[in-house]
Amino acid sequence: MSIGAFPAMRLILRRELRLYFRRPDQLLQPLVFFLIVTTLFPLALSPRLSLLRDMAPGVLWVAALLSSLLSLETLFKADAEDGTLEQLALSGQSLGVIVIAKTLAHWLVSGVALVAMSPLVATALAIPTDAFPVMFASLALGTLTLSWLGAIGAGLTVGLRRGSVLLSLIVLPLAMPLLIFGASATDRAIGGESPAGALYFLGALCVFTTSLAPVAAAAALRITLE
Amino acid sequence: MWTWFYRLASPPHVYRTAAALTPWFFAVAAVTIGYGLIDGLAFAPPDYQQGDAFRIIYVHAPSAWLSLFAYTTMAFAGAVALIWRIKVGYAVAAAAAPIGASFTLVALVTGSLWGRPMWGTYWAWDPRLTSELILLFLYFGVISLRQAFEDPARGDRAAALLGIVGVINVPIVHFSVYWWNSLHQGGTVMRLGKPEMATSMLWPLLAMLFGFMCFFGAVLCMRLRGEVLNRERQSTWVREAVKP
Amino acid sequence: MGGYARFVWPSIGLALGVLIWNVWAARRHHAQALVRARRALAMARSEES
Amino acid sequence: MQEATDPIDAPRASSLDLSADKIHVWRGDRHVLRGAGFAVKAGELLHVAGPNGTGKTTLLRVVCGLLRPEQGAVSWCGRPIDAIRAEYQAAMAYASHEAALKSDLSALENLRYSVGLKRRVGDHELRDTLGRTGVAACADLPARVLSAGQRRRVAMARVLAMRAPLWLLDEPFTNLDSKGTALMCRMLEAHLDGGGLALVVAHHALALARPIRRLELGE
Repeated sequence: MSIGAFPAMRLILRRELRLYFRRPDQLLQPLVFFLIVTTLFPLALSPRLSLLRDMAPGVLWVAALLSSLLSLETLFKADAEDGTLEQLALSGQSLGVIVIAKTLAHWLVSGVALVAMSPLVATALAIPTDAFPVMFASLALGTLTLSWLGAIGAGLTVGLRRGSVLLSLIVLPLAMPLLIFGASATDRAIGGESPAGALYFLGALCVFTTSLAPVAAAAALRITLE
Repeated sequence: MWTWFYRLASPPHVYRTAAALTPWFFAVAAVTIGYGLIDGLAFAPPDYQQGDAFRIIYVHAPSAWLSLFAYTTMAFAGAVALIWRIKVGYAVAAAAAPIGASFTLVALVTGSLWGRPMWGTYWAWDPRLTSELILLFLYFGVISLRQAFEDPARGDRAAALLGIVGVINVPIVHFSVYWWNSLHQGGTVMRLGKPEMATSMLWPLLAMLFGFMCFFGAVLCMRLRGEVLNRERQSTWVREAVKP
Repeated sequence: MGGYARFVWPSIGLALGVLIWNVWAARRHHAQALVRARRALAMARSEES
Repeated sequence: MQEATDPIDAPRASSLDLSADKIHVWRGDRHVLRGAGFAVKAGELLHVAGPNGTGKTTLLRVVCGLLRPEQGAVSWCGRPIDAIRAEYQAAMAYASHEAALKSDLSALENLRYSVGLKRRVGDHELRDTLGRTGVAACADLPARVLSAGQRRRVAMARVLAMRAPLWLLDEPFTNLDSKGTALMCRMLEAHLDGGGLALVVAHHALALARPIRRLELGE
């Protein structure tokens, strides 16, 4: 009679997507933030194209990390505040299922939007179009990994009043390998070298977090829901 | 079958044992650190490449080692506490965090002081120093997370979980930082420390390592007593123990 | 110290300083915990009486 | 108004029972629950009463398994709830003191996404249930625009639609007018008549036409 894990996941996914699209501002704000941060760098450093091209992958990745982190804060917090997280937790489905569905929904919305937005920023930063496919792939893998890491952080800070700074403090050190491989994949693609090594590592990190982070995030929620 | 273990880990037993162990740890630490410092600074020959600057290793390496050791201790104690519900584990984890963080800081500053004569700059994004820096950030995360909770029991569990996640992450960070560094620097940076060492240089270093470990044991015991007291304030044995 | 004294001695000094700080902080930590436990005991007694 | 009892999806039996034994919960230095315990059988209601701050909500959170007590255990049909988590949660409907609705979703969607995780349920049936708690007209309105009383009725509909034998209700009468209170009481009666169990946290007396067991906290 009860619902299996996959139908439950589908149901939560639909709920999340519907909620995101009812609140488009919530969806757009991190993207605008992404744009603004990338605008800051040329203004602060120099508009010289050669210099921009050198820094572009780093700027792109730092901005992507920060903007993605911005939207992760509400991953569980919004549901915890109106009491629906308790309802989800007591729905008979395991917390792992709930975490997976919610995190995937977050990535589908924020990660994919970020990837879609990246050509705009990349052009402004003088990244050649040849490097776009690698940039898309690295950003897609990287934002998914970051969503998983962020789910752990969001689970740990969900009940705290000033959780946003703490969330960054917790998640950013964990995300540093991501930044290294992501930026260097893009960098190598720009330089015409093979980005395969960095992309493989990104993929490995993604698989690794996908398999372990739901367990950790579910444990975190169990602790903070009390 | 586990009862003996739980009795061993019972707060009053831990409180008393920690008190009994502290002076021993301190005594051994004082002797070994004293020997290591004197031998290392005064009698060990200068390095043929780095001259006397290499002597910083006698405080740098033990601190760096201790920073990792304390983090592992913290994560392990947290895992034991989370999995087997042995509350003393949280106290050990809470006691280890500030000690580990302080030695991470020492490793960073001494590494940078060593870097100045070797690299001509205080900070060269050496891979070891960079991962040490990230380790410091991880410590900050764990310490602030524990303090952010109003209910100490929840703070303990959240910090324990973050410690476990962090300890899985440390090797990944370490590896990726090396990979990143070899990409950018092509191995031109002279790494701190060297695999081969004359025995006259090695003995004091080993003594310092051992001494720092014992010192960690001593300070951990002292802090552990405080943490246990804080957690067991309402229990009868504490009331008996603290009766003025 | 072969010209490196201004790097070696601060390093040693810092390490020793942190060692001492650790002892001092641990002692203070324990002392504060004792004070708090005594306060809790006193409160419990005043409630009983 | 139609008041047919809902079929309860569970091994229909008088063997259903919920018990808690010597529950101790600490919050920091505060000993919130000091050995609270009870036993409820099929067809029985336990009214958890007591002044503010005596741990009524805490007890309910322990019973529904959100909060793990320092000591003591809660058992469902003789087995500790930690061991049969999924089964227990499927047999339980919990209503917290807030209505727990997503304000951006309509009442119907709210029900669809929470009841739907417990059992397969169609929109038609959910609309019916909303009708039985008197909020059929609100089904397609976002919960944001509903009044506090309407939100409470939607939450009542959610409890009904879950068809669970065990109801755990935290202050279910808050924000309800006299009609709503009466409706809630009739729902409880029907639930108990059908062999259900209920734990109700409320700080005033319950007006049910049957003997009620009371657990007074904070004494």
